[in-house]
Amino acid sequence: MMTAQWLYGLTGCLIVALGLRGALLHDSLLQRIVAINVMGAGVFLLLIAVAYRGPGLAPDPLPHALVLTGIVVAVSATALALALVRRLHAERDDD
Amino acid sequence: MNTASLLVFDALLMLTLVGLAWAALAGSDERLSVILFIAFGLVLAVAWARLLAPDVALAEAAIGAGLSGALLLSAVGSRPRGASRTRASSMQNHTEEGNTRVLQWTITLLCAALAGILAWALLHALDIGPTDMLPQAISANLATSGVSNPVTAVLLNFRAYDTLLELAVLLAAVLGIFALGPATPGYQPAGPVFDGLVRWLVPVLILTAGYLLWVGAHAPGGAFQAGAMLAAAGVVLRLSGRSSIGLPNGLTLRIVMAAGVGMFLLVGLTLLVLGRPFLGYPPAWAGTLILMIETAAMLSIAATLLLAFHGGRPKSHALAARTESANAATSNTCNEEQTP
Amino acid sequence: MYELFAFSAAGLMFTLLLGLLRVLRGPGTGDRMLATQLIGTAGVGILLLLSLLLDQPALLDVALVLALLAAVAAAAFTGQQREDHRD
Amino acid sequence: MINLLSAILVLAGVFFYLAGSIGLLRLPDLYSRLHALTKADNLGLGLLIAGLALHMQDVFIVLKLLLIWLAVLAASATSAHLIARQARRREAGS
Repeated sequence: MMTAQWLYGLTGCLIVALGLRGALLHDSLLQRIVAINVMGAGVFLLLIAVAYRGPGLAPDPLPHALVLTGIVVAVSATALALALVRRLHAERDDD
Repeated sequence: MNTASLLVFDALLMLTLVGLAWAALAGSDERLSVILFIAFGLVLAVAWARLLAPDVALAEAAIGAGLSGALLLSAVGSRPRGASRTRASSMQNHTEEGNTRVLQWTITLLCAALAGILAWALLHALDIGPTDMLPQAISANLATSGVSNPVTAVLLNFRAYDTLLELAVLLAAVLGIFALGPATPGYQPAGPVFDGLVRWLVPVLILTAGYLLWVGAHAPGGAFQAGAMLAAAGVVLRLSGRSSIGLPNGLTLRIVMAAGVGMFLLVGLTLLVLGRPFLGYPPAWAGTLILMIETAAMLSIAATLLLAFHGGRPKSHALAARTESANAATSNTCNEEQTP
Repeated sequence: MYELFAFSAAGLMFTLLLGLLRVLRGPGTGDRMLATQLIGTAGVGILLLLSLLLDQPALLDVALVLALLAAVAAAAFTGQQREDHRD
Repeated sequence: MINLLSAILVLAGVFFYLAGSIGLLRLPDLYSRLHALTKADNLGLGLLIAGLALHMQDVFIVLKLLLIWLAVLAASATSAHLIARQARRREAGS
């Protein structure tokens, strides 16, 4: 019943912490971007776990819609961040 | 239906997720991080499926595992090799190293504390129990929404504002990328085997996009997933070294990019003029209007994601041709000057 | 039958975990790619089993999308960016 | 009867998956891993799909299953070729 909700939610919490730690500690900008994406995935897991109502029951569609929006926004933010990193490296190479 | 027999599966899935998240961020090898992140996306799609979120699983499979991976991989590939930044930072003296270690432990502890707080909040939220007011409101009004998939109803009717703003965010991101410079160099022409892959994969991707757009009204699917599939088709074409990847040029491209936001605003403002609330569709028309908005949104999502993969402003063909001929002209004059 | 499918799904999840070990060990990009491909194929199998287990026909579409995008990822692994620099 | 057949097919599929992943871990070099894996996972998924198709009533769904299998087959054949070629090129280069 509630066990799956609980366990997946806890996994989400753990992944958020791992992602945040990586985003703060990595030297490489690219790995920081990966870390932020991992952190976002943890938040999504938390939301989807809360929406889960158990087997055979319809889950809450609202968090699903939020996460769907989140995935698309995350990919566009990632693309922008990668373009910024590329520009940054180009500027550094010029020096 | 009992879930006890799925418990082993659940445990393995969670172990894999946490292990992947940890491994993707553990080392300093960028390429390995990105590969592990792609695998993480694949496993996440399975997790969404397990938690009865097929809409999210579709988007994750297309975007999380596919497009983000291609984006990040192209960024790894274009980095100059042997960047010495990490080595320079590790060659600092001992006191700084000690400081770094203290900092690392502090951050690790703070992140662990954050996980604890989140877990406590989750426990609290689950203790209160699900307040089914919103889900009930959604299912009660589903009949008037024009679609029967509740997630699509939320995205394009009940919370259409969110989706409008999301499309605006996408547009803003791509404009930001344009502002940062021209597109990255393309790819080398692919060999015959890769070409064979392109020949069947691209049409199947486009067909699947159409299928997902159509099915989104009553089953998992919709504009985002369909747009991502279309973008994936373009990504494959670009990876195979083709110069024309189905993107239009100039004004047409701009229209396609803005189509999602534009169609949303057009529908919203027309309704406003007709005396209805902004984006408050009349139930009889809702299905048609949603399909119109979704089609436009799919096209601009595909164009936006594909342009993001370019990593910059695409050269318009006319401009590229002009620069090339100018270059040729200058090199000719140089040669002429050198020969005598 | 339900138990058997659940057991099979767990078995495929275990396969996926083994593939993950190969991704970590490498040593080359080729090995990692190969292992990622195994992870993808295992993911497709798990989705098909879950579709029956959880009575969610839509998961077949997810499996199809995953299979197609795994091909895109394979292409991204091997695509060789041109060397010519823009500036 | 159908249940038994389907159970055998599904279990055989899972067996091939496991064999493939163990081969991936234990075999000594890239080419032998490549060889073992492409056979194992394609066959594994094929048997699994055959086992599951026996439970499906709808012809459309069976066709979709077949399409999934074909997609995985084609993708894995292509990427196996690409991996081998890239590895060969690396060896030649180094």
